[in-house]
Amino acid sequence: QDKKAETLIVANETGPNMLDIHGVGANRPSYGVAWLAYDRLMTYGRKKLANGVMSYDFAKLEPELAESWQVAKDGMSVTFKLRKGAKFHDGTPVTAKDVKWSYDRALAMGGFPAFQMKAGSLEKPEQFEAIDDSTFKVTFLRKDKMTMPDMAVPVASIYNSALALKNATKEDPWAATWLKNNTAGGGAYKVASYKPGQEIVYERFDDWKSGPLPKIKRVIQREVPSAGNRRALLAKGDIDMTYEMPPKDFAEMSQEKGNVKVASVPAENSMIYVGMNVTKPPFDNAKVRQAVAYVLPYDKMMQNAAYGRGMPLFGAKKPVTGNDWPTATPYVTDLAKAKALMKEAGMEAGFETTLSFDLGQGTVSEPMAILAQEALAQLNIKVAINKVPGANWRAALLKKDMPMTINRFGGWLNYPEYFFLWTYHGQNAVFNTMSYQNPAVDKLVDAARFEGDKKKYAQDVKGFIDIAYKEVPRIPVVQPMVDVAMQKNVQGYTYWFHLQPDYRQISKQ
Amino acid sequence: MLATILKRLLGAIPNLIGVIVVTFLLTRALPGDPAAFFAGPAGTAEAVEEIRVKLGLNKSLPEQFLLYVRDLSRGDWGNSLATGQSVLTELTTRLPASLELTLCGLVLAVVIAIPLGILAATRPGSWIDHLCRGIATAGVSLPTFFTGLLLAYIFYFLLGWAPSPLGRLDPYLSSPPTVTGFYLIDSLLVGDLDVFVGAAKQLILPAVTLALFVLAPLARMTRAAMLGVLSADFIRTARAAGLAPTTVLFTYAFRNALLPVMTTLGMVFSFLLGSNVLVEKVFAWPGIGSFAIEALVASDYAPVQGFVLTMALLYVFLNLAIDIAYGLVDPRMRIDQ
Amino acid sequence: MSQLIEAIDLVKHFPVGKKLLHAVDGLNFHIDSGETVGLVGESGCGKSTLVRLLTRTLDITDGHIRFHGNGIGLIPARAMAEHPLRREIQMVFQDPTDSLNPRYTARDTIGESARLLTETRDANEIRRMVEEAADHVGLPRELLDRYPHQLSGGQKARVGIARAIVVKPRLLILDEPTAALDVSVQAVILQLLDRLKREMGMSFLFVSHDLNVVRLLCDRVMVMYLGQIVETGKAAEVFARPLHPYTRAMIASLPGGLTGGQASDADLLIGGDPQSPIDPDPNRCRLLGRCPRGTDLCANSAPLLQTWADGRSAACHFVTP
Amino acid sequence: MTKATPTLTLSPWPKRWATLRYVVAENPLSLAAFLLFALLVLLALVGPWLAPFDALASNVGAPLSPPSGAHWFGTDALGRDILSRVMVAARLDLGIAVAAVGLSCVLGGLGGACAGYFGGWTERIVGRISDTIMAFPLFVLAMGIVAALGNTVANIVLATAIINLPFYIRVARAESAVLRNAGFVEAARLAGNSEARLLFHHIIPNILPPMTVQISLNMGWAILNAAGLSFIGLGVRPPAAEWGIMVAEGAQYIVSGEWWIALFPGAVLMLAVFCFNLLGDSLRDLVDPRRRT
Amino acid sequence: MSLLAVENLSLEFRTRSGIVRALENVSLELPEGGSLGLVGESGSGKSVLSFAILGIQDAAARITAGRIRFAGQDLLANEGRAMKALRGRELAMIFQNPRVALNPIRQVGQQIEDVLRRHTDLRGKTLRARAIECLAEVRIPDPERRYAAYPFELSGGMCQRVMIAIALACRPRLLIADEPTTGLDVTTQAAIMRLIRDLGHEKGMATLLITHDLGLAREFCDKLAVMHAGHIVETGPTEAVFRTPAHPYAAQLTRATPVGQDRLENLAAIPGNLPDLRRTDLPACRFAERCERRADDCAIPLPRYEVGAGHTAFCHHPTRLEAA
Ligand SMILES: Nc1ncnc2c1ncn2[C@@H]1O[C@H](COP(=O)(O)OP(=O)(O)OP(=O)(O)O)[C@@H](O)[C@H]1O
Ligand SMILES: Nc1ncnc2c1ncn2[C@@H]1O[C@H](COP(=O)(O)OP(=O)(O)OP(=O)(O)O)[C@@H](O)[C@H]1O
Ligand SMILES: [Mg+2]
Ligand SMILES: [Mg+2]
Repeated sequence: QDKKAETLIVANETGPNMLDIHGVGANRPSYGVAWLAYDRLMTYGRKKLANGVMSYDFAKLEPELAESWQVAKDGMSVTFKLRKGAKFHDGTPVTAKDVKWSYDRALAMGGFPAFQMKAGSLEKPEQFEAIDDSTFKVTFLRKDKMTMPDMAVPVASIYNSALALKNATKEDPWAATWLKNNTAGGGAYKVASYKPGQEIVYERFDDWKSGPLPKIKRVIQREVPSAGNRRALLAKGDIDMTYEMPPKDFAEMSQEKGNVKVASVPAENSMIYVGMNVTKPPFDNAKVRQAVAYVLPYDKMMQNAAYGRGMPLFGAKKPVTGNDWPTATPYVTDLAKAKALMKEAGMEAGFETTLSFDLGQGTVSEPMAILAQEALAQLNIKVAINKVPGANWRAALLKKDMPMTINRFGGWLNYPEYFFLWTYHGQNAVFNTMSYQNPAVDKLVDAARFEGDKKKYAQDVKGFIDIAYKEVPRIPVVQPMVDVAMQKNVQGYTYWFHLQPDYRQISKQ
Repeated sequence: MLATILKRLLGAIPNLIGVIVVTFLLTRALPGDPAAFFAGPAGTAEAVEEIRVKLGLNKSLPEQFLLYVRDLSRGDWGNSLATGQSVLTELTTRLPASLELTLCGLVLAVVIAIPLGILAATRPGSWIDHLCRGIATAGVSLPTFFTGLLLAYIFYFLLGWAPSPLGRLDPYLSSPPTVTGFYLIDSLLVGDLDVFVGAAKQLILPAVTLALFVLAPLARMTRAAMLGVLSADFIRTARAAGLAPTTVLFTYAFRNALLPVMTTLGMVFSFLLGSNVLVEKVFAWPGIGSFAIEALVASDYAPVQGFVLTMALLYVFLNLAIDIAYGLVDPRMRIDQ
Repeated sequence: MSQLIEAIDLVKHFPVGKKLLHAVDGLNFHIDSGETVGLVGESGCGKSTLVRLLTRTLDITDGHIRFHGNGIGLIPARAMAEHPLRREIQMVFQDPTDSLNPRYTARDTIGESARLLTETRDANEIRRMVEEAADHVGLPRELLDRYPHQLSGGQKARVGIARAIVVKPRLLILDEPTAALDVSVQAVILQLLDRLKREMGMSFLFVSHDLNVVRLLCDRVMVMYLGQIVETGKAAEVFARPLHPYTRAMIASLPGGLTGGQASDADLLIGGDPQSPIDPDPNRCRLLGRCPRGTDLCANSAPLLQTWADGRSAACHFVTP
Repeated sequence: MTKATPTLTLSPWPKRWATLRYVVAENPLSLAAFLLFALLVLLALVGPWLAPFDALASNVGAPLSPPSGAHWFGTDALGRDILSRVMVAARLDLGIAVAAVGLSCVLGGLGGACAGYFGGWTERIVGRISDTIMAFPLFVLAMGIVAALGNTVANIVLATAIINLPFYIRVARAESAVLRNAGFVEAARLAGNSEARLLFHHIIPNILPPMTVQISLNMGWAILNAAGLSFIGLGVRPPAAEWGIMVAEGAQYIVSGEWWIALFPGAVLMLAVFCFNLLGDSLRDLVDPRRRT
Repeated sequence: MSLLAVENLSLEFRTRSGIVRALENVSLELPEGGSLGLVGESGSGKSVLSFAILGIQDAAARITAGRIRFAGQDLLANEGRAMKALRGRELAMIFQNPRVALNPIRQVGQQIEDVLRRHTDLRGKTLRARAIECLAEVRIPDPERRYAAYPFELSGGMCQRVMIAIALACRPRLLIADEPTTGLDVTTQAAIMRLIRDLGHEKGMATLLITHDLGLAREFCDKLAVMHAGHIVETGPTEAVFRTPAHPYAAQLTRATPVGQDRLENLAAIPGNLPDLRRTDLPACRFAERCERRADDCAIPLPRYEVGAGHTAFCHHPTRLEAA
């Protein structure tokens, strides 16, 4: 009985594909491994949301491995004091050398970790300095409000450099191969067993010093791809927790009077949208895009695709303020307006196009696509629907040749300019699925990034949002929910921006 | 004997080469781009191009093929993109799960289908005959994934008879030390009955799902073969010699009917191996089938190639085994003749 | 009489693994125009193989076949279908059911032969030919539009014969044409063949197990044993006074003998099984081991086929005319 | 005396009607199968006109409504009438099955017949092709083809045809290897038939009956195959109605209690496959003379 | 007393397409140690009759009337239990086409042992020794080696000998041979027939020889029974039936056989085919429709016509009448 109370069984659609978040091709669930098996210098605070769900607090940084830190007077560096007695799982004490090695590694591995570091202006190894065993200093390149928060994200995990180096080779100085299947961390949980594609088992690290000792001693996280089965498992009490279910299931489970409860939080900085590639005529014509924005059946999409699980991003009554994000567009379903716009664009006769979406997101995107297809037919736009298998989605996006897409995007760092940098900026990143380019937007986004003044900042934000919503290369539809379903006796769930579960706060009654 | 086996294996090489070439071409035609995958969510076009060069994907197809074959011959089956793991280790750790499931399904099917077929053949045209045919055909008429989901829903969710479809073992039990990789066998080897029972329980639903699907061909073949044999002249001889009906039915008729049934068995087995990909997906079974599906949908070359190659090798060995078994039963087919 | 077809040192070997099966091993014989020759011999002695060589559906290993003086032995079997001589050699098969395409009506079957082997393309002309042939073999015209399974054994046999004779071949080969027929119809078919032989002036090569039938139908017989001819001669003479031990054993084995009554001399019977036709020893009599008279001589030299003045020949060391 | 009929005589139609009647009378299941088959064909022909609703039109007012007088089979998540979708899908499903099976039957039959009849290198090449295909896990091969070429209906047909190929090759090869030695082939050769003519006029028409059996069995399999592809997301594109995809989509609603979404298409799919399988069995009885008394 | 007596046996097959009256009112007698030839064209019911005697007829067959007595016992009594006990021990049968009549995947020695094990108490070494003895009895050279042979390794004649060995293993009193030599060479055929005859004489075994080769029957049997369409139309001592056939069918059958004829023209053919035994309007004489001597009275039940001592025919218009 005790054993059951201290064991948490979680079933998910997919599990981590490796244990190293710096690894090439690490998937989302592997962020969860980094979060649990490794510590960071700092972590975010926690707060209770209006609906009673705990959430991380973006505004507050709290100590984790670092006991304290001091930002220099000029604001151009920070010095961390490491926690005394903090140990890695193998018993080696954590030193500033490990921290430096870890940060260097994040940069050196290239790809995603390096990119994430750069988002916080952490770009050069020279910035990181181990002063002594317990003192670590980071020099800033520029004043960037994202620098400090960026050191609390999973990528900035601290590795046991001695252990890792023992398993490094000449060709592989960062022990990338070994760390794929092994951890060298000091986080609250040790990885007890890892079978890729099957399960990962965590065991509590009883010597953990960076926070209150977790209640749950053992976590078994299995992969159960079938959502239906997961719901059944939860309903039967065979698992304690699951996420990534179709919104319909969450909607129903939250209504049911059973042993299951659902915790929901609107995903920060995130939206599901219909994008139109502005390089593909006739979507190069803003009128056509607006027509599409006026014809989409928003309410139906909300009801029949998202099952009400999310915040509508359409039909705003008030103008954009620039203070909150994501914010709704003024568009509503208005066929007459749409037709008029099409006429103005000279496209009354309609055209043919293809609407693509990621099969992995099919539960929501497919009904949306079908509803969109039906609605667009009213404008004589014949839409063919193209499902792209999950793993090909990235490649498909990269090619930038899909005329119309349904997609979702969320940014870790909860700033609108961060979102826009990815999605509207002329640097044309992958997630600028519309290939949208507008120097005015670029200027405003760049300005907002390093803007210190609150008011000016809000003006910049309002500026680029207004342009984006008027030109409407992407039509925001809904800000999705992050839902987790669990047994009623599971307490302490916290929402994190990386969306992975944090078992450290969880307990069973 | 050994020489003939060797010869048979050599004879399979052109097929394997064919399989390798076709798989190679097929995987290269997959729409995904591993370079884009590696580049991660933030990869820029330049970064992707860089990775492409690093992976050798910018080389011409024939060059890539030669490299692939060279690696293969060195025992390097490549790494999976999605899991980052070596394909060979993945396959070897997952293969026992698939084989255990498939064999259980097959044994189950055989245990049901063959008596059913014999029964039907001894009373052709009777209601038993029709019933057997009806049941068997119904089984093969449902898509396996649907049968699986339905069984899980009924027997697990509604009735609570079956254990949770959570993979090979209840989460509270720990897997036995790996010897064969078959939980049923490994648990017995260490004398852990709890694990044995647990593993057996987990096997029931997926095995039944698989068995249902191949009941029909087996029962049908058994019936037809038995009917054919029972009307053969030598059965009349046996009956005229006054042999006991059971002797006639089993020693004489069934052993002869076994020959076509064995051929079907081989086909069914390879069929099962192929179609359990769906069942594995439904029951969260950590086998090579579910692995292959993920990989294929993810355009993950190496695992797909590795999987297909494994299956082809299995197929070759399976056929060899059947030929040898055939020789054991039928002196006319002795392999060294 | 002139020689219609002639075989010279005709050889056919089948590869069996690394060895050779000597199915037909150096045959020399001829069939004259208008002559009916019977070919008898044990099962597996190469009768059907010889027939297939003569009909040119099987490539020969060695030797020659002359048809009216034209060498036809070298025409590849696959090319024979288009050869002008194709129509000259026709054949009636053993099993009337097996030899009819189940999806062809009798008319189709007979007509196909007529159409492909003659220059005629005129449907009416072919129709006439088919009906004429049917009349010849006594097949009622109303049966022409039936499928094989709608015909009785005797009727099927008639269709098979009609197909062969519709092109008026000069040599008709019959491979056990009555073996699959019931006694009750066998007689009719035999009489039909006898009549055709007289009316149409064809040469017959008649292969049979049944010595009684050969005796009644044939002018001359050839006896084969393990790929070789061991005895030939006028039918009446051979049956009256067989020379070769094998022929004698065969005749002695006939139930009721040739003339009815009790079997003849039991001493002449031979037992055992024939030797293997695979790579036989060329210097050894092939009957050795079964022959009541076998001696050392037979083990060391194979007897040659000797011919005597009265047209009889035999291959045995101990036979004198 | 000898009753040596070749194992595969196909008697012409008049007689076959009688046998058909006999087979049907002997086996009540066969009768059901024949009736069902007729119904399916009818559905495929006129289904779209008979359907009470537009199969593609969403009705968000009534999503997930259980079977009722208006919607006999209920509606799906977008309020589309499942009965209509099931009816309309018949054409696509049967179309896929017929096209796939037809393609593999023609190619496999021809290849197999040549292999069996000519033997030699033809047989070796065809045999190799067939063995190589067989060495693949077939469903995965189909997946691979569709994944590589794109999930259009044409590619699904192609993939299904390819994985069915070995079965036809096998049947055709075995049958024509037997027929090659049949008396009537030899007789036809003497009647002046060239090799090609022999193949097309004498061999192939006579291997059709056993092929028919295979066709019928494979039709069911083809439908299942398409369904399996749908399950992993490689099936026909939405919003087209197809049984397999409807089952696959409906599967996620089973646990939450909306059983009708998967059940009805599943039941129809099963009936169709069931029907083809039974039909195959009956045809086998019809074709196999041993079963004829 | 006769060893085997079939009395007024009628048998029919129930098929979907109607009832096949395969045997009607068939009576036969075979004395101890005697030999009876059963002749008739294909489909006349010879095999069905022999199967009925052994009780191995098809499941669709029903015996509707008559009795089969063997050594005084009624074989059909108690649902044929008596027959089951005797089958293979007292009654044995060999078949046409010996190659396919033996289990292809069992060593021939074992097949003999199966029978011996079933009917005797022999086990182990003695069983094997006896099996080898059986092979030797049928003059198979080198029986120890042949014990382990499979049928496909033996020639047709050898297979037939093995069949005979199986049949004779338990020293039956009656051997039924259903066309034992069809498909064999004349020389082999003669050897097999002599073997059967000699063993029959040696062991005092009665033989029922089924054949459509009248020559064979004439040479090997003391008595002859001629069957046509499920009827026995004539029985009698062999020579009597051959010399003075009374039933027109028997007469035509003897004349259709080339044995002993010297001119083709003398061969007679029997017109028409066997009637369809499913017909409900079969005339009493099933030969009537093919018979040139047919008259109106052929439709009424047949008289038994005693041609001579033990020579009987069933016909309204026997040929003998006119000759007399
Ligand atoms: N295609 C072949 N390949 C190999 N061996 C063959 C082939 N055809 C015939 N033989 C062998 O050649 C020999 C002669 O066969 P053939 O059919 O000519 O005999 P047959 O005298 O016609 O016999 P039967 O009287 O049984 O018809 C046999 O041993 C047979 O096995
Ligand atoms: N199982 C059966 N069902 C229906 N009819 C049958 C069955 N077995 C035999 N018959 C019929 O019984 C009749 C006698 O058959 P049987 O086999 O005894 O003939 P036969 O004299 O032995 O002929 P053959 O010389 O060809 O062996 C035939 O008309 C046959 O069609
Ligand atoms: Mg022959
Ligand atoms: Mg018979």
